[in-house]
Amino acid sequence: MAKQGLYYDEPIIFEKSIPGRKAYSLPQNDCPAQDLSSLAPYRRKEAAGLPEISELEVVRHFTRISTKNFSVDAGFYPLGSCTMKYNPRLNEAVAKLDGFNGIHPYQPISTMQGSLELMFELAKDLAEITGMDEVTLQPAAGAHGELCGIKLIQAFHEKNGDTKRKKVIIPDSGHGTNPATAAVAGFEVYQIKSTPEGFVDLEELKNACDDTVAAIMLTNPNTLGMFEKDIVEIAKMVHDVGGLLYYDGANTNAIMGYVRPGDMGFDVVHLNLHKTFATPHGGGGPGAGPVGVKAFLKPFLPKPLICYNEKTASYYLEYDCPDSLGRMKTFCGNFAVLVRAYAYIRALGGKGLKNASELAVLNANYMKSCISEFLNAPQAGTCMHEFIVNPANLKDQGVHTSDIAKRIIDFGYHPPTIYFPLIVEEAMMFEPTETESKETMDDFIRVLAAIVDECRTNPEIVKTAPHNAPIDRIDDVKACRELNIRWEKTE
Amino acid sequence: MAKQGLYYDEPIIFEKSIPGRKAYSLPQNDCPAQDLSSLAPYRRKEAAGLPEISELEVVRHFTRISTKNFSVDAGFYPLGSCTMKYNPRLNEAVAKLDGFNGIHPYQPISTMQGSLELMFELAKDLAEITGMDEVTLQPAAGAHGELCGIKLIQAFHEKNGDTKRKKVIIPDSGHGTNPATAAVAGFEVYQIKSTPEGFVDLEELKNACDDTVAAIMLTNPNTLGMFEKDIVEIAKMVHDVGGLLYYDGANTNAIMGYVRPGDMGFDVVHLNLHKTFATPHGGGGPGAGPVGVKAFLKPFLPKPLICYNEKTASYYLEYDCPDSLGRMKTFCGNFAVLVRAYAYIRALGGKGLKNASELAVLNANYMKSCISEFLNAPQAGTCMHEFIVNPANLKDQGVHTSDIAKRIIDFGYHPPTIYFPLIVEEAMMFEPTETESKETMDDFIRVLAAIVDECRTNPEIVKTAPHNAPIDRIDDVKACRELNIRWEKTE
Amino acid sequence: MNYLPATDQDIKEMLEKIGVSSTEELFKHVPSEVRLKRPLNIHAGLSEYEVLRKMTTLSKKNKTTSELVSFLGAGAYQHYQPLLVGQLISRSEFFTAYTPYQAEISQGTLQAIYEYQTCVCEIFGMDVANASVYDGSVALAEAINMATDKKHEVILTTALNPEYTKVVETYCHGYGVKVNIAKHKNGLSPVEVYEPLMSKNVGAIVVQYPNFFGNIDDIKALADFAHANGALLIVATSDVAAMGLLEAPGKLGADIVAAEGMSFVGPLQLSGPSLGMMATTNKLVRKLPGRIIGKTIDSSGNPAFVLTLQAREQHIRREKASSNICSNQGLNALAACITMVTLGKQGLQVMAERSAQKAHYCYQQLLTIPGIEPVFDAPFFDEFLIKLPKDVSYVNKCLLDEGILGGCCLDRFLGYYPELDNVALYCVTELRTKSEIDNLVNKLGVILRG
Amino acid sequence: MNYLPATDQDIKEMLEKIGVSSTEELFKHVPSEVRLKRPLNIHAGLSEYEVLRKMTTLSKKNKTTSELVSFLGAGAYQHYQPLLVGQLISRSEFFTAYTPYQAEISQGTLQAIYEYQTCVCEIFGMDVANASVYDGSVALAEAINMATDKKHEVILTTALNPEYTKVVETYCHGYGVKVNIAKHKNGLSPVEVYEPLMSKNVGAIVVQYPNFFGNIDDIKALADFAHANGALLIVATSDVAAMGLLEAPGKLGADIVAAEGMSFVGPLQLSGPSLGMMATTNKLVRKLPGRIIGKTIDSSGNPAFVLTLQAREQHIRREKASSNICSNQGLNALAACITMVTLGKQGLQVMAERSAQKAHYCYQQLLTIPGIEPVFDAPFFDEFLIKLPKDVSYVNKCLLDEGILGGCCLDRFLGYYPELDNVALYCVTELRTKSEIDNLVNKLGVILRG
Ligand SMILES: Cc1ncc(COP(=O)(O)O)c(C=O)c1O
Ligand SMILES: Cc1ncc(COP(=O)(O)O)c(C=O)c1O
Repeated sequence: MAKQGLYYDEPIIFEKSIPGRKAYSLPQNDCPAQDLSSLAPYRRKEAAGLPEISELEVVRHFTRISTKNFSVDAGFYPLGSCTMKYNPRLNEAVAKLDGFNGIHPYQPISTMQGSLELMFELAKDLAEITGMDEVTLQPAAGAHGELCGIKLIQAFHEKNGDTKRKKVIIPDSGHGTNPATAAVAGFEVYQIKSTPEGFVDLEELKNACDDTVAAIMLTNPNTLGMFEKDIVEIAKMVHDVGGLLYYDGANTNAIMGYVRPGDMGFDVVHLNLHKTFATPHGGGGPGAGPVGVKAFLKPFLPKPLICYNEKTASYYLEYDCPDSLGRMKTFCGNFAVLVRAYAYIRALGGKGLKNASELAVLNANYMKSCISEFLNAPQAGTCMHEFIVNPANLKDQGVHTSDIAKRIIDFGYHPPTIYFPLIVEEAMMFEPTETESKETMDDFIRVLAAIVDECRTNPEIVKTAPHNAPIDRIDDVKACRELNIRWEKTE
Repeated sequence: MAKQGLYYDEPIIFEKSIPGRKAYSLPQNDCPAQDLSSLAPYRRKEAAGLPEISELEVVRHFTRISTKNFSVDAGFYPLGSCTMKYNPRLNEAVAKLDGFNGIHPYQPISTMQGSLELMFELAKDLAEITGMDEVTLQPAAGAHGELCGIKLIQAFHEKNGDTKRKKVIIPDSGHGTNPATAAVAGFEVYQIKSTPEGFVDLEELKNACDDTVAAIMLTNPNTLGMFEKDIVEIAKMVHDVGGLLYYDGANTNAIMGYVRPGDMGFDVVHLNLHKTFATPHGGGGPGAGPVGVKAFLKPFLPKPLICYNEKTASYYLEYDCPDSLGRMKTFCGNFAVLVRAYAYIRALGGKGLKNASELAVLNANYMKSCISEFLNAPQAGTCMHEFIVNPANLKDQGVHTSDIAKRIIDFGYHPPTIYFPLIVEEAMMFEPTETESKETMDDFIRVLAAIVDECRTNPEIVKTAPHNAPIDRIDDVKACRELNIRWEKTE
Repeated sequence: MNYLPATDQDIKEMLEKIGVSSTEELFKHVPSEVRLKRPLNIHAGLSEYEVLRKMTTLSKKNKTTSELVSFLGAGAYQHYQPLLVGQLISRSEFFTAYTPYQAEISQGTLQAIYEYQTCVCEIFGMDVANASVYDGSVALAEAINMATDKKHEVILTTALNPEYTKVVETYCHGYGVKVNIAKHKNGLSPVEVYEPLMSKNVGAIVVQYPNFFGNIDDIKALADFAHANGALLIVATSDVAAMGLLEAPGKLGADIVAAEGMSFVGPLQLSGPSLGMMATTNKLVRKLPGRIIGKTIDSSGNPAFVLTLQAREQHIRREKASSNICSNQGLNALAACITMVTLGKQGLQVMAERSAQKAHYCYQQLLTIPGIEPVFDAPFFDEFLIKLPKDVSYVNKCLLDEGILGGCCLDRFLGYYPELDNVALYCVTELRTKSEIDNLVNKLGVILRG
Repeated sequence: MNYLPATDQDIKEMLEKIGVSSTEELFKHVPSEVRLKRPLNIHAGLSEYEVLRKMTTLSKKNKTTSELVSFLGAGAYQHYQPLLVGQLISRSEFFTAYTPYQAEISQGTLQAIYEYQTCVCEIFGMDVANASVYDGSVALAEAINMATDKKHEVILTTALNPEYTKVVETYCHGYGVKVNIAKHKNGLSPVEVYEPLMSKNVGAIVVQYPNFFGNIDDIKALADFAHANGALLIVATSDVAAMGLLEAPGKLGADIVAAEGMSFVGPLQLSGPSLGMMATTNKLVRKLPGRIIGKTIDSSGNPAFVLTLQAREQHIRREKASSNICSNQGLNALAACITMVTLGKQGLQVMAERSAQKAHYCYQQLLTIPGIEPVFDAPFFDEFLIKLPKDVSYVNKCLLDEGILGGCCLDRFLGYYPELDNVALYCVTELRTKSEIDNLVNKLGVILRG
């Protein structure tokens, strides 16, 4: 399926700079010349060393380097926990609509009613999907949503004078952003060990539960792709000691229309619109991490709130929120991401969203059934939208998960997420998503089986992979040791 | 510079079809069901065998196969006679402006004033650039423009009752579309031999000139990239016997702002907007081949004319043209191409257009100077925007122009036009265009010199090239012999 | 802005290498008496932002179907266009490449056009197709040329799109082919209208399917008639979407299909985006004009695509070529290919079915308006004629004030249809909604009463 | 529409393989008491065309700078954005990829972001930069976090964008850092305003450059002051275009730069497209949060790029990470990189110079209007304050009727600037024309007279 062809060794663009070249084109200054002597003391002595390139060369450079990227549009990208589903072209088109572009955040509210209505409606839909009462769209990504959510909980406890609540419980299966977020928000992280099956250990949880608990942060389905079947009990235990439940919504693609975090007992939830709601990942953002809360937390939401005035039948931004946690960022969120998510929800409708989750889970279980025939699947039984395997059965060959991952590349596929969650040794986490076809999965499974065969018959080829990629295996140790994180002229 | 990387063997899309898959999405029928029994006898027995594919797979398929194309954005494309200059992104943006899209050709004139104004202004600018009095934008490409132009000349002679004029003179250096056009228009083609230097042989021309001459079709600079210095005399000779002069404007990129066909004595000219005016070539069109004429030919232009009414200060389409040659196609031309050309002219302005030609000619002469050091340049001296070399100096090695062309591919460049014009043996025609930088040309020259070296040291590698492309050398003989021009299920 | 990379230093070095002292010297062969001695009279160049502003302003002088609800067809149709099409053809690998002369680095375009050819064959039920010509009318002219190398007459009818007729006449003048135009009969072109003009000089008869009035002829009967008289049947189609419902012309005996593929290319732009589709039988393949992509192998035996049968074309055959066409409508063919693939087997049917349903609903509703009369009673697809009690142009003007583009006024063809006075040609595709149709009916009722 | 490829047959086969009889069975672990037993209360799905229509209608309820002439800045600026940027970032190789975890198939993103980091370093004169954070305000919060691992106070001034101040306060609450806010003095933040709040607990002082009022502070003096007190100087910039004219903060002693890169990303969209730029010195590189791209080699020794210094990050360090950030603003960073490269050395200067020129022209013209008064007399870049004799909101409403977006009314910050009553913050970039400025002056004159 994948084979060799023509690529370019494209130099760093600074190396292509030729003094006097230009790609820019700016309107002339048609105003009478002004005396800018007041600026003289502040003027730059030396112009910024940006490269000087012709327009064609700019286009060529980025076009060429782009071809060295793997992407969803190029092929199957079963990167677990990232929900690399198809990014509908409809969404790209609506994000570029004239009427959504060229809007200053401070222009009069009357001139941005369309964008406000969109955000208002989107928040409403997300509240319905998550079973929450209110949603803020401000956070720019999942981790940002987590911080917003944890700070909401913090503001709530503080408002109640409940200042001893310094502890946030996080299972050891949790994503790195969970403990990092709790720490950034000023909490102590209380990590609890998972059961051998990867679930929350109720015993451990019980030990952790006391009146210093501010919250527990959970992903459900968890990062092993399994549904925390004890969730009702967990919620009760935490609530009983006065703690709140935070839902890391990275895995929402498994449950839409089936079960809602709000109904499971969560008080706060963030969503990753760039996962569940099909907005493109952009090579690492921008995403959006809207946060939903139960009604009692509404007063603490970040400013401004997007509100609707029934009387004037118009939308407005509410800044007067005395108990608000403050602000997570300037303005109201990554609007371009919100537009896409809105379009996605409109296209699918309630039923379509449920279908999406249904087939995401079906695809994952299908792949798990097939792959566990030749790789070790530590979690037995039904998974949700993703699952974990590892090469425990290949230990004798000295082949690691990273080797298999790199070898997958040679066949034109993206590797799974590897070495996460940390609690599974040599984890490979596959998330096919619902937009991939059975043939694609079948071919991928065939490839993976063949690689597993290779591990036995020709492990060298696996350990030295990739052989078919734009570059050979990367030396990341050197990258850290001999730090070179910017181009310099002298180089 | 070029090297190997990952490609996909992408099957023909019909082979990926799975019954029941769908990528389409159409509004429901919200009208009461109608009785369509009147249509029953005409209904299709079997649905058209289009493939059934998911939306993601459609996107992936075309994304993947696209990567097997070479393009201007990927690299230097010195394809002579085709003016593969940079296609400015500005032009793409304006072509997609909302206001230019969603306009039915028959909607009221009052609702298409913007598009009409654009066409009117564009025609005016093209008239100025070519030194003609009137321009029609109807023809869809160069050859279509030629046909339009030759039919204008035909209409003129017929109007004059000059029915004996059956002969169109064309130098043997002319592009294939010239004789083909004359023939399609019902003329006899009278081919004249060029001088050894590739110019019009005045002696030959004289012999051809008589009262049966309808026209002469010329390219100037000619297809060898040389300026016909005797053009004034040529014009006089043809005009003296009552013939008209047709200018094949494919090479206009050499002369903008320097010399105009109208001033050289031409009566009719076509332009290739997809060459000189930077509109993209689209993998083979759509282009545009506007035709300019001297005032006396205006009555014969194809319908409709785009006119301006001073009184109402509005544009309109004039259909009432009794002497018109008729129509070259439906409606008014390839509008999307016209918009781009208009933007290009606005961006460059008169001076910029002249600069473009100046540097196109400079680049060509520079490359010619360099390349003629190691390949044979049959035309000595200064060229215009393109030039010809051949491997006459490599005859002993048994290497052909096509071999060198294929070997160029291995280094990430597009080969020149080869085996055209027919009058130069083993011709390689290079047209760098003005938008390429000196470094690019220098690297290309270095590569070409290295290939010429290879022809002596390792001719096999040249004769079996390409080695670095998505496919190896094509078998075009088999393609003709075992004709397979569509996919079939049984295959 | 001018997109020129050359710096002063570059220019200096290049001039040195060439051995001239200025670029001016490079133009020395241009006789001074014809040199342009003044600057071009063209406005000074603008920056990118200024051009964009200027052209945005210009574009806003238009009114588009994003604000107007259109019932116009008559050769240009507003069907659903998948948004992925515009985005995929904007990949510079496609749009900044040229004709795939070098097959080894053009497999993207080549494979896509091979797939396009297959789609065209499939929708028309024909054996083979070419890579496109300029538009539907030129496709028809080229088709007639294919059919008249031995014989020198062709028969059309007035039920053929008048613009196509004009183009055919223009081309046939050069071909030396006599164009006979039969009168339609009640909006159809049955055998009997061709019969009086039939002779052994006739190389082909042409029928539009559905015809210009939206009506559907008996193609099989025409094919039999043509063949019985030693002529070919050329079927012209101006809305390819109809092939989702109507029997494929190839199945009914058509020898050549000439179609306008615009419906599958992109939004209408006053003129274009046109696409001439041509398909024919295996027997006639070597007469087919224009580019054709073939499947073959490379030197390693892998499947690959290439331009084929080039011996028919002008760059080799010159004045003996089957046509003078060189560049075609490549990117539009690609767009149509992607549209057809996106629609797929089901989608094309659904599109056609819903168009027909909605058009018939609209027709029935319009006929309820007092004063509006049917014109023909032939079966139609998604276009139909109605006769109005008032001047169509006047009515359309009133409709425009309501944001509606009324049906095409046949008067625009300047006396070509004297029998069809005050007649409008309405088109209703799958994109029209019930409320848009009801609103039309409503407004039209008011206008006609007023 | 739902983008689902699975056919009934596929589903059947998959269920069989899994060994369950229905997809419902796959959800058996979900306790039934929490299952959603009704359909989601979300409108039924629409077709692509319908969503496009609906959202087009929605978008038309906005008024954009394509019809309005904007003099708004205050943290979001309308500068020239090369059209190639939007087209290049629309290449699906870029936008449908994720964080470049697998370097071997992510060299496109990796190289681009390495180039982005270099551009950021160059414009600010700093040693190193990261791959972006969410926006300028978060960049500032993160910068303060970098500067306060040993000390627990920071000093801002009221000349810092009030939204940034709010975000900083929100973050610092969690960091356990005390935020001291000094009052600006005549629109500037000289050393003397920080001095009273300085102590050995202060990890950093923050200055905006140019500041929220458009004025330019003496960065060098502040750096010296900070360093003399064992603190770092953090420079915040909300309009990166200013770096085409102003001395690079790195050259003046800044330790960390936190900037909003929105000006270089794309058209303003009510909120976004934001881009938090962070740059610092070599000394502080290991404290820098977020992704960082490094250059290295592959196993064949060829140059290659990779995510580096990952040991700082949350997925490895968890609660000890330098920040919780994971996804950043990747595609926006790419866009900014392309913009910076397109502007190049000259273009950035030209942009800044023309902005300053036009802003000063506008300022002078506005001051000719009776009743309008200057507020500060500090040197400014392309934003400035004016005091109006009427309520700014009222005036702006009148201007809106004329198609003009007047300067930002400082009242919107709810009492944050009690001293600046009836004051508007005007911004004039290189995109404004003389006639637009003259028109503003003209209309404002009329409004104020009226
Ligand atoms: C389980 C989980 N939580 C949180 C995040 C953080 O999301 P983001 O990258 O949008 O900040 C991720 C992202 O990969 C995740 O997988
Ligand atoms: C000299 C010359 N004339 C005419 C043409 C025909 O132009 P088009 O392909 O636009 O029909 C070409 C195209 O290559 C050409 O090079």
